Amino acid sequence: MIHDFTYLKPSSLKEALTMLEEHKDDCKVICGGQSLLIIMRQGLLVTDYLIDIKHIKELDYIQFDAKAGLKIGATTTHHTIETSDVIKKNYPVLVAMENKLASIQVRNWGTIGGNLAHGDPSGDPASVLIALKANIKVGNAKGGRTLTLEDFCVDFFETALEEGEIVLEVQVPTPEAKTGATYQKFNLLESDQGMVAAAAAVTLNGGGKCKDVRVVLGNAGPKPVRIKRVEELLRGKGYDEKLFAEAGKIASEDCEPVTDIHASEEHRRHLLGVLTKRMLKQAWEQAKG
Amino acid sequence: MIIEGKFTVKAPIKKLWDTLFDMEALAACLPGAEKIEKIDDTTYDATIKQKVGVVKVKMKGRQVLTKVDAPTHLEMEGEAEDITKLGRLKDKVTMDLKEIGGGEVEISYAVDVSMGGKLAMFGDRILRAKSKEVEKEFTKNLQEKLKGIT
Amino acid sequence: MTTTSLATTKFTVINTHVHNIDGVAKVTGRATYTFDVKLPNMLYGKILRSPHPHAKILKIDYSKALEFPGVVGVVTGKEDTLGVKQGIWRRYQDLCDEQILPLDKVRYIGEPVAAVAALTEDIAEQALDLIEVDYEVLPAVYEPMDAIKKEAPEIHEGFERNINVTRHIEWGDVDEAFEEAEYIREDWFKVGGQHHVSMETRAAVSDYTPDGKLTIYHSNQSPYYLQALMAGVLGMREGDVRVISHYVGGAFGGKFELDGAIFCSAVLSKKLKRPVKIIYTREEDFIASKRRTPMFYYVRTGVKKDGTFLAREAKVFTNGGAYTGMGATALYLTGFFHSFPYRWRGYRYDGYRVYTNTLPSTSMRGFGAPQAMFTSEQQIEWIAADLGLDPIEMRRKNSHYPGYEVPGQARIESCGIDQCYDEIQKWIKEKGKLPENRAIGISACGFMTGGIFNWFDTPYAFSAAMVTINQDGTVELYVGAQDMGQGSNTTLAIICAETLGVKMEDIKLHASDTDHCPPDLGAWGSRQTLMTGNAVKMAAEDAKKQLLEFAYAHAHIVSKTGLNIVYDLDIKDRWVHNVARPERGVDYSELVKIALRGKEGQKIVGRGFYTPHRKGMISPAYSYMLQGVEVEIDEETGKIRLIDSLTAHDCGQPINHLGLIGQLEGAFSMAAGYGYLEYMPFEDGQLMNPNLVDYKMIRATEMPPTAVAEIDTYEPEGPYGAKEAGEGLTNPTAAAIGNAIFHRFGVQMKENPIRPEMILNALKEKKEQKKSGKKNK
Amino acid sequence: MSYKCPVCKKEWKDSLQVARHMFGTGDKPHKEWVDEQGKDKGFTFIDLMIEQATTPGNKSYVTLAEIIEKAQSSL
Amino acid sequence: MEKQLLTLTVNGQPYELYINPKTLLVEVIRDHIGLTGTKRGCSTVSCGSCTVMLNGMAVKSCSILAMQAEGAQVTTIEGLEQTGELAPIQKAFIDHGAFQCGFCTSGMIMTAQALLDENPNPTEWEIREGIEGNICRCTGYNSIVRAIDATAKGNYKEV
Repeated sequence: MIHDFTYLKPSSLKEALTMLEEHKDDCKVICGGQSLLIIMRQGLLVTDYLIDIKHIKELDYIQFDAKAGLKIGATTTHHTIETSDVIKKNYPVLVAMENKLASIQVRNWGTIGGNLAHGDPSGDPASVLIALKANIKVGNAKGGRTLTLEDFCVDFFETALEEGEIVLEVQVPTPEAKTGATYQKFNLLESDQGMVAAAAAVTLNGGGKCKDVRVVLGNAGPKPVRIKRVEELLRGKGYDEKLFAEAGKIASEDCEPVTDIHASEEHRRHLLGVLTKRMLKQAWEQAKG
Repeated sequence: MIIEGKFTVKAPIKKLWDTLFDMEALAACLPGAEKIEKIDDTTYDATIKQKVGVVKVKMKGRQVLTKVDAPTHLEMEGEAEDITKLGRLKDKVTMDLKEIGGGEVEISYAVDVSMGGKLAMFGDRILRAKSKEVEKEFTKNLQEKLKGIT
Repeated sequence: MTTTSLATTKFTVINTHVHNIDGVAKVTGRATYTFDVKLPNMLYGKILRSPHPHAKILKIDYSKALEFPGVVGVVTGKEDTLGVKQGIWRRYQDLCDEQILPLDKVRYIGEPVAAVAALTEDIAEQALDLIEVDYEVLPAVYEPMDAIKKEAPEIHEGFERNINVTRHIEWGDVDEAFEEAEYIREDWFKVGGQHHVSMETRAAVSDYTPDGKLTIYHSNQSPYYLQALMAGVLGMREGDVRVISHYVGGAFGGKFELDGAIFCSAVLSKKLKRPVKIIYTREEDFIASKRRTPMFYYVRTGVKKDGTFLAREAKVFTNGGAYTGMGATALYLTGFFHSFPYRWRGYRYDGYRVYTNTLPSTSMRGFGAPQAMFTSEQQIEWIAADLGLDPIEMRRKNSHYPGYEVPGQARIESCGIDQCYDEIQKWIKEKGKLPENRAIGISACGFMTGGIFNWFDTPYAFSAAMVTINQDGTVELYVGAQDMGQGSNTTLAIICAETLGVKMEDIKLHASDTDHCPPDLGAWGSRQTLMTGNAVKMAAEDAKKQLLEFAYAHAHIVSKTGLNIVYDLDIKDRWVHNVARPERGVDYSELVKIALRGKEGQKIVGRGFYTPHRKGMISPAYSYMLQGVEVEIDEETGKIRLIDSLTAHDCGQPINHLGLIGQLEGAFSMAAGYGYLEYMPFEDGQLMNPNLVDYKMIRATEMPPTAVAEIDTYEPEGPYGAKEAGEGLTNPTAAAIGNAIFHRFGVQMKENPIRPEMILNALKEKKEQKKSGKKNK
Repeated sequence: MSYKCPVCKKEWKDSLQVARHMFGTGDKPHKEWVDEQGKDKGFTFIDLMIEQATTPGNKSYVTLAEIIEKAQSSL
Repeated sequence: MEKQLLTLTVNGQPYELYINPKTLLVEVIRDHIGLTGTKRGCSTVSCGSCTVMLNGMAVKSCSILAMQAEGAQVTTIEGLEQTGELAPIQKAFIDHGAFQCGFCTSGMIMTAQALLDENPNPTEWEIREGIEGNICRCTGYNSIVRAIDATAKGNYKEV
């Protein structure tokens, strides 16, 4: 049963932030809110005010500029992202990820800002975006701040958002030349939530050696887990399948998954290793072109 | 569900044991503990508040010591219920203290928790992960506390 | 193959492309389910459920709930239902062990404890929190192998070691046959539960009026059962209870017992004299309905080196959960179908249904057979591999054949299993060499066409039908059968139209209302096509005969050659004609008018009924099938993907073509889910995934092509030669998937659902064994 | 010859069938009768049943059938 | 709790309702407006029985607050029939036997219609992915896929 609340529908971003300022800890922001409503229905969340920002047009945009990179407004829906031509062209991994995020109905209604603010470690966008070195812009009535998405994700369902703050924009830098990025989750049903997931982004230098790399694991801990040991291992190295296998081993050691009914911790570690190996290999091949 | 773990604390074992039984001190160390009240020698009532993301849980319950071998071993059992009826949990705790040299004591614990109600579904995964965090913070606080005492 | 001239008769309606007669209602949203029923002055009910797996109820105080604004009434076991017990095995009062509102004790998490009726659902739900229940928590036990231990808590008084029901089947000299065996293999299996997950959760609207009549809208499989059972528990006459279940949002074996929704709404309505509606949430539907019975299966099989089957012995412990329900039947049938479709010189089955503090286990599509086939068909595959024999040929040489008698149990009339083997062999051959990560698994099975056992102790015929004809030629067909989505209404209308010689659009079918339809045991055990179908055929023939008697009055259709006019006249496609001279005839609706005048205005009424006689102990007929499934398995992750499938299926004469295909495909999806997805984990008696996020089911993207090779046989007992289709197909798939994994990796999966982690663990174990084996050498 | 169930007097041709009937019925009178027979031999109804359930073969039925055969004369 | 004003259009018919803001869209459609063709099977965005079109997009109405649909154009299964004629997708469902119990059918058809509106020529895999958010316990989906495919091919267009 959902507890009673007052529904507020600010007509502009400014009004939204004023409302947030006014109601502070008595309110909760909804921006799509399909996951939020599940929690509310369980009676796990009680709030006096629900501030709906989904319809705020100011935050519904996709901008791309080769220099400044990609900017996605917080209220942009998943389906808008997966069908955006500039994203298809410049960030195919985002399209692939969004495409498998959930069913079409959920992608039609859910927003990128809502997803990230929910802080579910099994959510798909965060891992991929961290691999792509994304930043996130948040703000309140007093102003805005930008932080890395990695720092934004704090814990199970917890983000760095402070009271009165909302997500405004996701910023993804333009990938360097010779960059490949991949993402895959392990599940038994297409487009289901992943038991675990891995994202990899590999950038090669002129000599075909690894210039930069990121490996980020989803549902592998209380927040997306970046495997820095793998990144160190690969930097400066050439294509080598043994190396990918080694990277997989490291990933399965460095992640912090937990047991639940779907898989044991041990199985999750194993899968994360396999996915890391596969994603690195694919990303590398993509980077080679 | 069984949550197991161990951590080390630098303190004399006797002192550590006493601190663990000093409810005020213990409450100060245990993250989210609002109140621990001694009912009799083996019975304690506790209220603990925890927050996971948007979900806030306030558990109220009673723990009963079932076996105490000072200063190395203790067992207790208890039940708690969320005050807004989100769920219940039952637990059985075994704790062992062992001197491992260098003035350090290793505390190992095993908690067998079963949850009911909404918490069971939502809580399983999170409780496990959260326990690690709670353990970390508890160790830190305990260490601080012990410094003050010794 | 047994064929008679009838099977080759060209039908005008049967097995043609006939649309579902409920189609327009269902694709336009017009079909109203119990879920949609709204009556004037209706209240909404909610059920307070036990949070404990096993506890004594010391006290229930609901005074605060009653004071809550909007609450109209509360019922409890102690004050309102007084411990009345219910169960569907009416003949055996011992097994009617379930108090829907308990007097003294709860036995599983989710068991109803009290119910509230209020102005809105929301108020009722809030009021639940205000009911205070004092429990004395008792020790609980969740697994059958623990529950039979001496020290286990007693769940029901007088059931020592928690053994609820035992069933034994034996024929031949089993021990002697084992002695003759040249190869014996024994295995233990753990077969999982499965939830029905009908898309419409359990729901009921009860309307008790001050004149002492009760009308219940309830989605179920047998309105007659529900009418009789509700009358029994409420102390009313059957005739004063009316059950209506026009559209049922899926049932699959899970909706023919009393459930909390129907019982609590009726008790509330009786107390408050207002309509009360109760809809289960999805979570309630998971934790407080019933499920497919989980089983521990021990199987010992003895064969000759050439693959001749000699002896089999099975010992089974089922996790019965807290109450009996239909579980006792599942216990018998699993033992019976465990022998299928093979001939055993000696066969022995000992089945024990054990009470545990989990939700009750009951019937679900396949009724014990999916569990049996998962164990049997895998073990047979392993035996073939152990002996180096072709698994299909080994199966073939031991299979049933038309005329075979399962000793003391059943006589097989039609049986097309032999042709099924041919079809699958052809399919496998055409596939050629598969990619390395794929393998094919097969599984055979057979299934019943309706049950003979009368555990319900009804004095009525098992099925009945009535046909009346209106003056314009339209036909009213009354049946007590229940369409829960499987399309039986369409099938029965087809049989009626074909028999009477009219068109589909002439038939108006009336079902699902006990006030207007004859009693019928309803939809379970694949019984309606054969049993109700026979009744419909008989009723239509009766009506037709009455009509044709009046055809004599019409000179131009009477043969001058002196043919017996009643029997040599026929109606096809609305044309009443002489069989020998089909062009001579009269329009059917004209004949109807003649008949009405001839009968002084009395309507033509045809009656039909059916109860199987002298057909053994189980069923009047058996269907057979063999399924092949091509499976892709990722060696590193254990992920399973179904690539392709073929089912060779002998269901006698198909009646409802579209419905048949739908049933076969639908059964496949449910069976595949049972094989590798649908999982019911419990922790301390609590189901850990009572929602559709965590309970995984096959979706459109997981479904492989499902080709069907129809094997035509003629079942003499069935209407037009028809027998079961659609339920039996839930049986083979889990084993076929297991067998594919066996062929791919050589590992034996003895537990289902076969989850990726289990495959990887088995592979790991195998590698370790190999290693240590090498070292030892 | 035929064999009678010592409790409800139903008849079967085969004493094994009577044993199966006794296990299958399993109500109080049937249980008590078996328990009575087992008193000095050290078994109970439930012991026999669990043994039948957990070990291959048909030992418990045979044991019970023999007892039933012996009891026939006094029925 | 104070009720709030909601205005929205359902199947072309404008409505003004005062509702408790926690009311879900599916509850407004079923209980307030009385269009019971839209079903509800899970309440966890899993099964798709409650799918309706909101401004032309398929959404699951069990997990959207009615207030979030303020000002929107909602189409339910009842809105598909035009002047007493079944929509092509509805005819195709009947002709292919693409339903059994019918409980998921409204949601399935709305999802299928939205899919075809966006992608008139889907491949078989695109159809499967498109209806992946809808659970059907009865049919095993293949007949549904065939029905959608046949509709896309124009087999059920009005002449």
